Amino acid sequence: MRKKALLSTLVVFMAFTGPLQAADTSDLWVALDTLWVLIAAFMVFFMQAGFGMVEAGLIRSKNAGNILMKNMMDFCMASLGFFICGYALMFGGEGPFLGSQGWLLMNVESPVGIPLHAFWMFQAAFCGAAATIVAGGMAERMRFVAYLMYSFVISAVVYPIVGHWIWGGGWLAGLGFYDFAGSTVVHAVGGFTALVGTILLKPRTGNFNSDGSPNSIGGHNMPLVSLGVFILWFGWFGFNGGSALGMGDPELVARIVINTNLAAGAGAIAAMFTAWAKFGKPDLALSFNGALAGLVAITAPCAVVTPGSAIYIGMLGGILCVYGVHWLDRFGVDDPIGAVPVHAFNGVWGTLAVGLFGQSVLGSPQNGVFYGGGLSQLGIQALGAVIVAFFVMGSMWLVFKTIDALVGLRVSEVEELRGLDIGEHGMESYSGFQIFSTE
Amino acid sequence: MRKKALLSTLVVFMAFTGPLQAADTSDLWVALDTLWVLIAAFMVFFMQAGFGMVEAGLIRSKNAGNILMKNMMDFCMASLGFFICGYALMFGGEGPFLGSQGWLLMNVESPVGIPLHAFWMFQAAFCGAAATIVAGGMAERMRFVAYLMYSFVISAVVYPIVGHWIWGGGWLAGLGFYDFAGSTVVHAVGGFTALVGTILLKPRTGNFNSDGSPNSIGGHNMPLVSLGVFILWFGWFGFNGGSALGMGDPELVARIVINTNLAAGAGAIAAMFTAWAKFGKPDLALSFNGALAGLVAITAPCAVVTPGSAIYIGMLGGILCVYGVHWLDRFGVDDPIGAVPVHAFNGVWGTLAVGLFGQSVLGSPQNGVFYGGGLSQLGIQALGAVIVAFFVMGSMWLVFKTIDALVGLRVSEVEELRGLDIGEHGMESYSGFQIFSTE
Amino acid sequence: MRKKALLSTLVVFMAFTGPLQAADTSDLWVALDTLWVLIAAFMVFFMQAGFGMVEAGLIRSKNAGNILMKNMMDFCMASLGFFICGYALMFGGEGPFLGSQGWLLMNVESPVGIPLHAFWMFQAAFCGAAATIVAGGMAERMRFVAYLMYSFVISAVVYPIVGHWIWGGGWLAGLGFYDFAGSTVVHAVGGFTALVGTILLKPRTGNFNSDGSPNSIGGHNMPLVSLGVFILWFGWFGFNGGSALGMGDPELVARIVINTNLAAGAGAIAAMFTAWAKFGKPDLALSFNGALAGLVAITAPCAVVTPGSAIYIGMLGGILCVYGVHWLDRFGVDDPIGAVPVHAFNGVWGTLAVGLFGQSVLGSPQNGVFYGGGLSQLGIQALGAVIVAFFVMGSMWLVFKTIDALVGLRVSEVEELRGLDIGEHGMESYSGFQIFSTE
Amino acid sequence: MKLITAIIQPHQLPAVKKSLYDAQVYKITVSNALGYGEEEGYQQTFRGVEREVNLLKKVRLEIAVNDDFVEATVAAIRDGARTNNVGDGKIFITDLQECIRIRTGERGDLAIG
Amino acid sequence: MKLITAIIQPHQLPAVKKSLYDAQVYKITVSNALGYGEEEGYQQTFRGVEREVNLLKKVRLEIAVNDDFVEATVAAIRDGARTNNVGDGKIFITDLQECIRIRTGERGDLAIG
Amino acid sequence: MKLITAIIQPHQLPAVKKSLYDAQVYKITVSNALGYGEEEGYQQTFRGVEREVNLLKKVRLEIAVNDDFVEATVAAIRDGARTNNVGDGKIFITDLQECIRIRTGERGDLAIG
Ligand SMILES: Nc1ncnc2c1ncn2[C@@H]1O[C@H](COP(=O)(O)OP(=O)(O)O)[C@@H](O)[C@H]1O
Ligand SMILES: Nc1ncnc2c1ncn2[C@@H]1O[C@H](COP(=O)(O)OP(=O)(O)O)[C@@H](O)[C@H]1O
Ligand SMILES: Nc1ncnc2c1ncn2[C@@H]1O[C@H](COP(=O)(O)OP(=O)(O)O)[C@@H](O)[C@H]1O
Repeated sequence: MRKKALLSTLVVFMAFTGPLQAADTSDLWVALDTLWVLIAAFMVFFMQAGFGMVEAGLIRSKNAGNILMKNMMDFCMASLGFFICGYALMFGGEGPFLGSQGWLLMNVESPVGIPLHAFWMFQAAFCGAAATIVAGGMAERMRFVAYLMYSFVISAVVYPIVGHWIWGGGWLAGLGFYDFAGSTVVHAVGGFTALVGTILLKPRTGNFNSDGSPNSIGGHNMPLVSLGVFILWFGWFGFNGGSALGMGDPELVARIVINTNLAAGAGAIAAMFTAWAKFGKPDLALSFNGALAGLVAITAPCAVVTPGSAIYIGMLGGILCVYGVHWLDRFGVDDPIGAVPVHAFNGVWGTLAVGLFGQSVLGSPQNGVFYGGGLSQLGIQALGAVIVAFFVMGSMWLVFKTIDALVGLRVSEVEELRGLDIGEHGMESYSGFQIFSTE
Repeated sequence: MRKKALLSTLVVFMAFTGPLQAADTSDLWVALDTLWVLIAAFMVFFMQAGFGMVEAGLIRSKNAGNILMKNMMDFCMASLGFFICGYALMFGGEGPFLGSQGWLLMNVESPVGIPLHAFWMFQAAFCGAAATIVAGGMAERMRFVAYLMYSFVISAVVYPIVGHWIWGGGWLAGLGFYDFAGSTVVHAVGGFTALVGTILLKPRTGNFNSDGSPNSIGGHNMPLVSLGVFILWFGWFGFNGGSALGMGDPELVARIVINTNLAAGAGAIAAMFTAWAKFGKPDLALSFNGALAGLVAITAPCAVVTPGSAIYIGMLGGILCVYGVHWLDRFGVDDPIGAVPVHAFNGVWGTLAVGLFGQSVLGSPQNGVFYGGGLSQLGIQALGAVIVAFFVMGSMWLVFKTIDALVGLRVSEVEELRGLDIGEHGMESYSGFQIFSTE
Repeated sequence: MRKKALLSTLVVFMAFTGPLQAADTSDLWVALDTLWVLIAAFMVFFMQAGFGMVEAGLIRSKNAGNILMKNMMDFCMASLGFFICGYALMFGGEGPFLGSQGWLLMNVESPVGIPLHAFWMFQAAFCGAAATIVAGGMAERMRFVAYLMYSFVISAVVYPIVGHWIWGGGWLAGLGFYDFAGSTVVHAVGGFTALVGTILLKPRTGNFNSDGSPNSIGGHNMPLVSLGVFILWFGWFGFNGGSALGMGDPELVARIVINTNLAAGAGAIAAMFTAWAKFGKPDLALSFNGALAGLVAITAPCAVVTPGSAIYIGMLGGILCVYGVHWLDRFGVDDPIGAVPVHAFNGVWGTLAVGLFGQSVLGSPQNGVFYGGGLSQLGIQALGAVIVAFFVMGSMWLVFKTIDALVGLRVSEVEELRGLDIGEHGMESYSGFQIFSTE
Repeated sequence: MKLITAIIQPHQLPAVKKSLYDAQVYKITVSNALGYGEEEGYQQTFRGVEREVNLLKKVRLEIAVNDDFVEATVAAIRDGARTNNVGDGKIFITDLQECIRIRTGERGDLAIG
Repeated sequence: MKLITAIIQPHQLPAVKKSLYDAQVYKITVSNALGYGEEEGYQQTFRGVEREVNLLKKVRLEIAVNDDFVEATVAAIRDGARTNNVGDGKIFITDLQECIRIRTGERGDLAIG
Repeated sequence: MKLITAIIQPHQLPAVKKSLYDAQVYKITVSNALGYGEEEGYQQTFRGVEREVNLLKKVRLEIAVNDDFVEATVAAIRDGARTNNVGDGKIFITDLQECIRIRTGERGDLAIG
């Protein structure tokens, strides 16, 4: 309050002076922008709970505690990792590939109009999201200690590097690659890591029959999944809206928000009807994933498209997600919660969507294909997405291989049968509840 | 950030000039008001999760997934429906009965001091709330496809029409009918729809004994219910507080918030003691419903009553809720989660409370009965509530009858016995958990 | 909107005048500060759900409904109690021991730059937190009616008195005791109350073997625990950040937020490794508690330490928590969810941390030991913590004894075996789910 | 003495309890089970993958009775459980050699009731 | 060989396990059940509607033993399970004609232990 | 007729179902149980307190068969359930005196299938 009081008096005093006056309103802008970015950061942080609920709900109860623990600890790891070196690599200077100042957040200025610590918090929450996406894809069989190592590496090194290229003034930014809130930076990074991870880990025992046809291992708790999706959707308003890094342009933030909401709704509806048509029933897991798919898809273009376009982008995202789940099953890739279709495939789709629906009047570097901008922006977007995908898969393949050599990636089959909760943590998630496990 | 920087420079420049200066602070007001309304919209959106948890938790596990799916999809339907035509009907012009511009949000100006898209988001979240209230009242037996149809109609047509009358400059607004945040517009609309719906659907098999005495079908997951109530209570701060549509009057917003909180607390306590006295035990479901009842009751008058009055309003709401649940059982109406007592009965009660406790110094059109305003405001409130109730029940009766004719409202008895999760979605909400169902 | 419009015109008018101009920007500051404090209050309120989920998840299913009911009702009781007399005792004047005006919030001015009702809401949410901490420590055996009485007394009297000493201008404030957001005021009060309560209640039947060695009674629902921890962590950003009571100093708020986050992460990681080393497995419950421990520890010093220090404070908090749980088991104290180690022990630790890591340049009354400030601040912090601990334990011992005499603190053994849900509320939390209870 | 074990449809349990009560059979033990028989199961789809579910929820009753009660008990169970649809279930009767009431130590016919 | 089936109070299970252990009965199968007997149930209220709950939680033990172990086992169960309150439960003994150890294929007395 | 009760490892259930199907045993009742035997349990730690868990999850099968089916059924169960590890489980065979199909009232051999 001291500070506050001081300010008010300041105000009264300044009332008689021009320039300072201005200083006063710019103080207000800083305070207002900081408030919005911080609140957005809290909402993005809260998404961590959403990821945890979705992931735990879609797997079997015997592994629920393990994934919740991974989900909790990867955010903790990300907090430290992004504090120690992640931030420096991502935002510590304009080098094309890496930043290099601001280790431990020391000797570095905020690159934007809000305090460094507020900016860090917002970015750290993003980093945590990228890390936790992977837990689901590698669920029900990955060793806990291996996961801890992975989560530190991705949040301290891999994610920041990609982030630097696109948001830290790196080479992709230089090319005019546009990813407003992270379809590529966050979701493609997480999604493709999940892809290479789940391939390296091999499918869960019993997830595919000898003839290669998939077995459905049902999620053990759909209310958790539904709750998680709502938490994620809620958090996404901060994820996208907060990426405006301020309230300087209310129209912009409002447009981002409506686009985010419409894409999510359209994604869920499209996924539901696609699943309904394909499999005969409106599937919960797929419809819920559809909402997330729409959200991932709108993340890159949310600022530079019209609500109408947002609906198309979301719809296609939802459909893509259903087919994606199906393709992976077909190819014998076991992604228990659909991390790859939702985050990898739609991360790419959202990135490309900028090149299709983006409008320069709304802030896109160039008009998209459908607005007479021709293919140039689309090309840049495709280039960026592809290179990031390969960089991530390559580097993470290396990381996972190393971890495998050091401590082993996968739990023993006995442990897998009995469940990772017992094997890794010596406890049950529902001790006292009787659980009928026929898998 | 570009925009932001631009602003700051603007500031410095304007410092030497009067009028522009003013422009600058009014920009700040717009930004601040937009921020608050958007955050409030996120909180109202999040209430959707609260409704889902409460509804799922209070019914049987075999139908939990189905209601969570309905709850998710009705918001998606509402998002599209309210975008396509709902908004236009509600806010597209001053006609007494209907608005008529702004289809797809095109060619329409924001009616308030914040961007159109922000205003839409806030209103759309309200629309979704009205739609989802009904899911609970018709739970455990309504066909999913029928629910999808219903949810589109209510959010695209019925809700917007009532909304127009009261908030869109329609005839009730003209009469001086006062509903600050939607006791009537949102809750009575949802609640009375649930009433006519549950009557048309008939009770769940086994919910009443041959002698007409009620059977208690226990909720399968009380932690979800408790979580849901907290989420709703949390969201309600945005629901009521955000209805100020800005922070222009901090005193007003603060009063709304304290009233909202006290009414909820008083409602829960009153419901608990009423149930305790009536049935011998402090019942969880009723006490939790009591909190919601208090919240619904304070929604209309929250801005224009004192905290003291808020406590009375909430208390009566809580008591009314307990008796309401009891009456419905008595009359053989099967409302599995208490949607009618909470939203319909208390929606009316809250609307009337404006005519009893409202104070013109606080912004009420006239003083209420207890403040020497006589019966006139109360009369207007009663008139509005009654007409809305009849309009809603009539129109929704028609809608449900039509849907019934088209696809059928109710699932088969076999499906009901086995559960809608299996019947409608071919899955179980707790696959792997063993559930002992003796009903 | 009326008010809002009025303001804008005001603006235009004032544009030509100096002093009023100032008034105008100070209006903006008030509005902005109020917005932040209100949002923070909502987040702190939401922590109530977090406490509920953590407490319910860590105990047995047969008592889950009972604790959720306690958790819900204690906030309702706190709302009324803090409205009726709590606020007056805490903030109603500068007396050394008690405030004495503002009963029912009447005839009292807001002590800060935001509306009284907004300030009350924020403080009331804190009061509720202090009250609900205790539910967990006394879980699975305390009578519901006794709990209701207790919760009214603590929130109407005991908490406000301590609060007055430290935040209401009482004698501890006078000594220069510094507790920014409530390590002592909220957490130590709740934690030590839980300690004396659980000692008076005696352990749960079967929690200790005849030889005094502890039995582990497993938590019945770990997903709830994980969700609860995330909700608490989320809410804590408001808890600590909102204690700045405004956005007047964005740097300050940003620093608080990053410190809060880093301490939580460090706490969880430290607790995990400690448990891993001590017990051979990374224990979920302890790691999650570790995050909470870090949050409690950083609550007092969050504003006046560097992020680096926050990490140390959080780490030590996490370690202290693991040992604390162990010590209590050793001494035969049965604290089912770890309320004492998390809130009491770490409340004290956080309070002392101000005297170790605090920096006057950041706003601490004096530099801490590690910044050349010597022992004086540490001494004051220790004195305050000790006196508060004894005052709380003494007064609450009296309160519990009285309640015990009046209605009895503990349920009958039969009721305990069958579960409090059935005994106290005549229901089951998971009616329909089959539960295997071998305790 | 005989031990009667019956597998019935869960939703018939209330009816069976009632008819047993009318037949003066007051003591039963109930547990839940999954049944696999003629009754056809249903398609389950999870994330687009289909699974034939044919283990259907059933309720299992155990009733120890004196020989002269056997037929009455069987009849009562059938009355309560029969819906004339495939899946109604089965009744199994095995010989019960001894029955002991834990509380009193009584044995045989005395302990049954 | 005999198959001993006992219905006991859930909270007595630890005690029964111990007394069986002391009686050198090391192998048991446990399942849960709901019991309906003399022991009176309790009132349940949900949203103000009352329901008499008389299906009480029980634990069900199955123990296959050689004939010479029967009495010892029964005694051990009674020791562990008895609280002298209505609801303590019952012990049922049926004749076990054959017992096969899946792992080895051993039969009869060999397979029991 | 015989009543065959088998205790198997949960994760072997699908295999057992298959081998029973191949042996033309189409009707079974499944329930879950906790088993206590030679198979050693595992350490559980909750908040730093250790507990030896030796009640392991098992699945319990009940199959009523005609005498001439007994051996085939036993063999099928063993085929499906055997992993040659301690904990594979047991098969118990008791005499089934009567079997009644609730739906039709058929008795004996007719009712089994
Ligand atoms: N031979 C058997 N052994 C064990 N359980 C059986 C047997 N026959 C039937 N059951 C149980 O009875 C239930 C109903 O049997 P089913 O064949 O589906 O209908 P119905 O008894 O009317 O012919 C099955 O789900 C199974 O649980
Ligand atoms: N004849 C019976 N058949 C099946 N189960 C029985 C029978 N008699 C008792 N039980 C089981 O034993 C439990 C305890 O029996 P109860 O009559 O309540 O107490 P007690 O055995 O002390 O008389 C019952 O809940 C029921 O599960
Ligand atoms: N004598 C018995 N009575 C009841 N159940 C038994 C008996 N022996 C074994 N079981 C059941 O069979 C399961 C496996 O037995 P166990 O001794 O662990 O392995 P194995 O049968 O391979 O020797 C046990 O967990 C228990 O459920």
